[in-house]
Amino acid sequence: MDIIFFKIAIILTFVLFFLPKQFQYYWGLFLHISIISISSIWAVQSLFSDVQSLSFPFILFFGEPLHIEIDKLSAFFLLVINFTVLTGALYAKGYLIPYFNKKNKIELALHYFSFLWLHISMLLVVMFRDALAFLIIWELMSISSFLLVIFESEKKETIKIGIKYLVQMHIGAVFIMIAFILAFVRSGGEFSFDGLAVYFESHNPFLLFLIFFIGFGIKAGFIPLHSWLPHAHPAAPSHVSGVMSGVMIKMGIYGILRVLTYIHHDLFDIGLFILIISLISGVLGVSLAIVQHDVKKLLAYHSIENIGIIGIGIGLGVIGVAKNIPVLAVLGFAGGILHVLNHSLFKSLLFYTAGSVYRQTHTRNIEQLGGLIKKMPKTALFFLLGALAISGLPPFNGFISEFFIYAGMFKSLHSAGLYTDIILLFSFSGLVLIGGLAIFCFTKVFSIIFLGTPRSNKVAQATEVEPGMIFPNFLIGFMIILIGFAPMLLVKPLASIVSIFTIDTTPIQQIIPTLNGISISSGIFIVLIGIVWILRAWQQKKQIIKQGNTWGCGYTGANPALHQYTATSYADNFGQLSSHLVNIKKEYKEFKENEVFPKEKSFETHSSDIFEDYLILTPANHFYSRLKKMGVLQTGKIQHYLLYSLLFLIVIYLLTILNWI
Amino acid sequence: MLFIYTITSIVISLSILFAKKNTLTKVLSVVFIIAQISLSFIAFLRIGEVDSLYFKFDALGILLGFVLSILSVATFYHSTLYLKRHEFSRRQEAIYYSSLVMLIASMMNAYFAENVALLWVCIEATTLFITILIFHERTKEALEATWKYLFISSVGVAIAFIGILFLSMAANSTGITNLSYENLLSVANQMNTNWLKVAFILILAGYSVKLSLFPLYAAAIDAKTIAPSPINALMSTALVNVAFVAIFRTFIIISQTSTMAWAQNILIITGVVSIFIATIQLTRIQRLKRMYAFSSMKHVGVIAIGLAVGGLGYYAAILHLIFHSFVKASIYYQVGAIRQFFKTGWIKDTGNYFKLNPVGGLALILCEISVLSIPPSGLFVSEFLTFKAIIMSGHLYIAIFLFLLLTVIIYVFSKNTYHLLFAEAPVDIDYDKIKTVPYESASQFILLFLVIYLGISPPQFFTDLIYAATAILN
Amino acid sequence: MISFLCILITALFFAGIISKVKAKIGARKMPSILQPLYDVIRLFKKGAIYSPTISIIFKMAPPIYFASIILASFFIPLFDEKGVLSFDGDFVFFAYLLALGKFMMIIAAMDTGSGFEGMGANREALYSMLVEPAFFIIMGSLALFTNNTSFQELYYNLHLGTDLSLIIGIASIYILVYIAMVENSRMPVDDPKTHLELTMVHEVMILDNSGFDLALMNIAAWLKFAIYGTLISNFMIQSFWPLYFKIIAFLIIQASFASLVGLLESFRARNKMDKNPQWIIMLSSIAVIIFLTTLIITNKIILN
Amino acid sequence: MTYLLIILYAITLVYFALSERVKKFIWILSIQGAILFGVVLFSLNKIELFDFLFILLETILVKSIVIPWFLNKVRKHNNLKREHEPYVPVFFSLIMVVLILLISFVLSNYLNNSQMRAQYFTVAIASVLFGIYFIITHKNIFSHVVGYLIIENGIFLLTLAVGSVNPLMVNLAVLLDVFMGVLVLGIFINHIGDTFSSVKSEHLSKLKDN
Repeated sequence: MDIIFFKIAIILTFVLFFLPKQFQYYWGLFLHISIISISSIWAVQSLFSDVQSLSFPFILFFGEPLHIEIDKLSAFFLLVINFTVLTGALYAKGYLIPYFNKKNKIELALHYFSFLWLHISMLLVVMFRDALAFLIIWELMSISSFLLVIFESEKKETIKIGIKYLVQMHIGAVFIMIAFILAFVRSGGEFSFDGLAVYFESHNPFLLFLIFFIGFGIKAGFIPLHSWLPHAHPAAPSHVSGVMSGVMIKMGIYGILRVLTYIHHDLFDIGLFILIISLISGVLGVSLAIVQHDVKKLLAYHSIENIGIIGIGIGLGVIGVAKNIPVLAVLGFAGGILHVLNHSLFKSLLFYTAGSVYRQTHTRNIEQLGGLIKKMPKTALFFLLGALAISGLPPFNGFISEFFIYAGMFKSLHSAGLYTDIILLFSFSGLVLIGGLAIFCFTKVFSIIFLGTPRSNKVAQATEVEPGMIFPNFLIGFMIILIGFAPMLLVKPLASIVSIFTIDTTPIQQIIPTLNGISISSGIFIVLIGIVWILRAWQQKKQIIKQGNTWGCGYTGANPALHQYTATSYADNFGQLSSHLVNIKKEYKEFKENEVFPKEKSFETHSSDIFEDYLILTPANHFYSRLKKMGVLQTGKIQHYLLYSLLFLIVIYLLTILNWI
Repeated sequence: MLFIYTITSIVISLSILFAKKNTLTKVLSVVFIIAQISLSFIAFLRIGEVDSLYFKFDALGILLGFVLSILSVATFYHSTLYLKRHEFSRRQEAIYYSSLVMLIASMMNAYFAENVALLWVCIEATTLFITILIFHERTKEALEATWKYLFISSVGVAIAFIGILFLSMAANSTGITNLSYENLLSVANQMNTNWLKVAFILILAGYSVKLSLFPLYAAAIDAKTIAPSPINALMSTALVNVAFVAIFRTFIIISQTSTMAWAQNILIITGVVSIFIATIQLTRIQRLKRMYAFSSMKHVGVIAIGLAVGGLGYYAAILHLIFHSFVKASIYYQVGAIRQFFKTGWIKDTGNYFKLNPVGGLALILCEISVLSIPPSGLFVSEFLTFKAIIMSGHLYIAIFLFLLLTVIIYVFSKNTYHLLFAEAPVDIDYDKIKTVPYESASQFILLFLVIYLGISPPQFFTDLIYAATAILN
Repeated sequence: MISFLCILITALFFAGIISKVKAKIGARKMPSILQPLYDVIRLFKKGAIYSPTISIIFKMAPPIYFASIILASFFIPLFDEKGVLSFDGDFVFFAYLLALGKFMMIIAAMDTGSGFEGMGANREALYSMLVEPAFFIIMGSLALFTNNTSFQELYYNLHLGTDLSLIIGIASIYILVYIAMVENSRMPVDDPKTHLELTMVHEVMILDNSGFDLALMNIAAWLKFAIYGTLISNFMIQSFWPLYFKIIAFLIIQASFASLVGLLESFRARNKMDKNPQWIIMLSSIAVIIFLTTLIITNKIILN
Repeated sequence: MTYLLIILYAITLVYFALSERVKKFIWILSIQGAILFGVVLFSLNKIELFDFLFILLETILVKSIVIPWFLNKVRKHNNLKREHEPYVPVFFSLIMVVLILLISFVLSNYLNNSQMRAQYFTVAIASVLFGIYFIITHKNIFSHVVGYLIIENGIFLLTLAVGSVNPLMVNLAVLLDVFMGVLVLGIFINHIGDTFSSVKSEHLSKLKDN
């Protein structure tokens, strides 16, 4: 029954193009909410019932009815998608106000339309099993997100980035397609995900999984497949980047998980592969994030890092299954999957707040910001919340998922074999390192944007955004804190999801007391803070509170902004450590000896992504220029045109004579 | 039936040629369109019957006939727009319409022609009329384009004629004098394979000029750069289909013999080479229409490969042919609207089309997505099936090579299309001269949604027709 | 509960002992052992000065930092007395809690908008980030050794019987000492007694704190020392000893730890700033050796 | 008798390769027309009279009189004297002609069959190939037309070689002839001559990718 409404909602999206500007947003929101409510009902039904999966026919597809199937995994992703898209849609209203007059009716309609279709296609991606339908909807997702990315089409750069994005997405889709076809040809199962099972039973899964991994990994942004991500996220409007980084890249994770559900042997090397790639992505992602000056680019690199964390969880889970260590399997998968949810929460929160900053100051370069907490207190606090959460600090949700993974690793250390132990050693040291670097990065970005004194006059006219743009942050913040304080709520659903990958899910019951311990400790923590704060207030009430300038070594001449720390200088000592990874280029002139009255000097640093440079750009450009050199056939001379045919005939003649064809 | 149709169309075209009033021209065109559509319906109802001696209503013909009818409606509409935008003398307009009618009529004949020689004659006729239409704008460039096209296609047709000679020779050796496909098919396996090989290769090479397939693709590309956009729309769709019919029918004959494998290899070679050449040329194109011309070349290459690998490929090839017709036609209609904003066809002189003409821009985006065979376009489905067939037939490396090329094509297309859509507009647009209305783009939306619909859930009769067309092959 | 009290008590005298030892070695007149305590009490009586550039963050930070340290000390067991709070993997929580405190400290320092404090803050951030792995690897090896994941259980089941396991104990103590030094930004990494802001790490961060906030900071610093001291002492105290003996041992160990810090501070010179990172990473590599040793003990690597 | 004609035809091809003057092209074309007339006269007398006469007339009128005359008119109109330096030197073209004749011999052996008359076939193929070669090696579109007409004659000969049993083919070949002769020559050469004031194909290569 409700499927009818779902279909109707999908059809009604086309109405957008005929509506006048001012109604379009509300129409879009209405459709979003109706789709969300319908699909969430399905998800909840599937997730909290003990049936394996819901399944009902959706449309006629090549004569046969195309079923949509919602098992636990799909249900989980449905909920994540819906929540993030809801907040995104709410946030969009405020964010798009400045564009309302710049853009004409059709452009706006196209934007809302694409946003709706991004939502719909993501939902269907996790619900389709038929391979062809999956590919189609997968590409639809790429197209709609592409149209969203190029929203600010006035900028030449945006279009360039959009095209880069489109091409890379297409390459990913091609890999997935090849994988499906190969599985189909080699095994002759049905042409769908379920058909993969037939292949994997009889063949060594690694090769096919590798192809799938590349295909989905491009979407997910694993290093070195990530090079679209740091460009597309900054280019897109913030509600879009929030949704893209929050959930769209998770579709890659979904794909990988979905494929994993059909593999039941030779899992170890697959797990190891995922783990290694994920560790690299995590560490390099965050290292590259530290040296960025563009806040949204920085956040984009953090998405890569978090994808890495998710991957670590999944990889460990797979290894656990392979080595038959239930605790590692269960907690690994649980941690990874939970981190999908968590990352979608705090990453979208960070993007929304960063977007608000951008809307008020018209710059994404953090070197020009500073002291915004006085202008935009609410935004600042929500950004801080997001920063704490993404750094995996208690008592917020990021900590919980990382804790799952840690717990899995430490609990299984003793029972695991030698090689697994060494793998675990690297994993948890890597995870710790990632956490530390994340803290380093977010202390930097938060304090440079919001604290200290303004670094340019862009900050001066900034004001707090309207409540409409704050409200979604409240929703997300609530979720973040809820998960942080009451993680045990998630145990049951997580267990049911994990049961898809590993049969024995008892270990997750062991962790419940631990989670209770965490919540209690968090509670105590808050209480302690409260007590100390009250004491402090009580003490200061009796004392005189004076104001005095910041201590500047006694030098009080110039304004503090001058000798204030910048993002570059903050990142510098890390940059020195990892200069080869992030290759920072500095541009400046030395002072000469004879320079008595030095002229104005400037100092610039640029960092570039070595993977993008050497793995993607250089070969691509080389290939393209080669092709271009070859394109001289269209000379415009009749003689040449005829010559081709003559040569063709002669060549064929010879080949035939020589029996080569 | 076709005899009557042909006579009517000749009469109509002549009377348009000498008509004094525009209204009469309009009325006559409407009459012709009605005749056209009714013919395709009659053909559908009388499927499989032989008609006026040399013709036969077979599935492929019917499908392409329907495509042509749909396109001819749109083409007439856009021709009126095109002629409105430029000031031409009444005489020129009359010539335009009458030769358009004759072009459509001769193509329709070609679809149903059941005799090798007759088909050849029809194709020769299309050359004549399309030449007149290409020359319509009477500029230096038009003259050049026309000359090249005429000359090359005459040579091509001549080569094809030699091929037909060999075919007839092969037939004669089995005692057949009437060159109807029926007969040829019946004696196919007795024919001398060497003769068949030569015949096939020559027919392929000859008709490739119409199919805009390697080797004789080049002249058509230059012609499409100049021809009026509605004519482009027919030239790179219906005319391609004509040549496809010719080659397909020959291929069917071959398929009954031991030469099959050889012919398939030839087709694969031509297909891959065509796609490769299209790609390398696309990296250099600077005019909008050339880009689309080369993209047709790429699509025809895919079709050829689909035909070559067989199995699922046959179905995919015909599906691809039909979808490509709709998509490419709608693109050229849109190009007609674009041309009035920008003085020249050079991409660098265009820009910001999406702001200048939002609805058209939307249509163009949809066109671009569809022609790049990205979902939801039906072309994705057909291309996907083709690749499936390629890989199933064991040519994985060809598939990968093609994927590489297609990626490049996507890059080039996006680069140029989005330059046209979003780059800052050239200064010299005189807005008062532009008469564009949103519902001009309606035809494109209809065609493209038709492609999407047929791609996602094709109706029964449609698939049945395609299967019927390819039935003899497997 | 006992453990918490012990930590609290020892913490009060820690700074005193350190400075006493240093003064002794420096042949200076030694202040009372309670001198730091007096300072703090005086601070509690004082008002505060705030820069106009600062925001709520600066005021929030010290309480949160203090609370995080207190809570951290709740997890620390003392021999078989478990801590106030204890659950599986609580050392992860412990570590991240300290990190949270540090996070707040750093952004508070940045909040003042002073170049020096920024410098200190970012050094602090880098060093504490680099030192984290060492701690986790040690805990990992203990978990591998004892098949437990909470402080309490770890120490309870830690029987350093064989000579190999003794190596583990010693090495762990060595590393924990240095981790404590880094965490409190003491000698080889940072010289608290320096007078040049450019070379400070921790001291410069709290330049603008005054009154109550500063007091909290100082107490937190002592607590941190005491916590690590407790962790160290747990390696030495054997569970079969009688309780009074344990407590005495504990106090002795804490005192000796404090005096050890004093000794280090007076004899060792501060590292060059840009040498600090690799020095800290050295700790992690030693920790890895411990891990491997543990693998040998648990017969996962068979050496013969 | 027919052998003699065939050999004569082959020799005309050699002359084409040899000559550089446009006037000479026209002459040779008309000679070819005459030869074809002879060939038809001697070989094609089995078919019924009407067709026979029609073809005879076509050859003698169209091939050897009308088209050459027309070409000549065009030549005067654009006062063409000599083919400006062709792409390849003459003696190379001569070698090519010989090669082409050899190839066509090989081909006719490869495809030998009782149905066809090998001697016609060889020369016909040679003529077609040479026509294409001729077009490729000349810059002047006037010469392109000549080359095309050579192909035409070759095809006509080919029809005689293979299609003797069904005159339909021959008639089609004739139709091709007339169509091309009238349309191409009649309309375009004049147009182009007027528009570009020369018939060098360099003027006709604006449409290209560069």
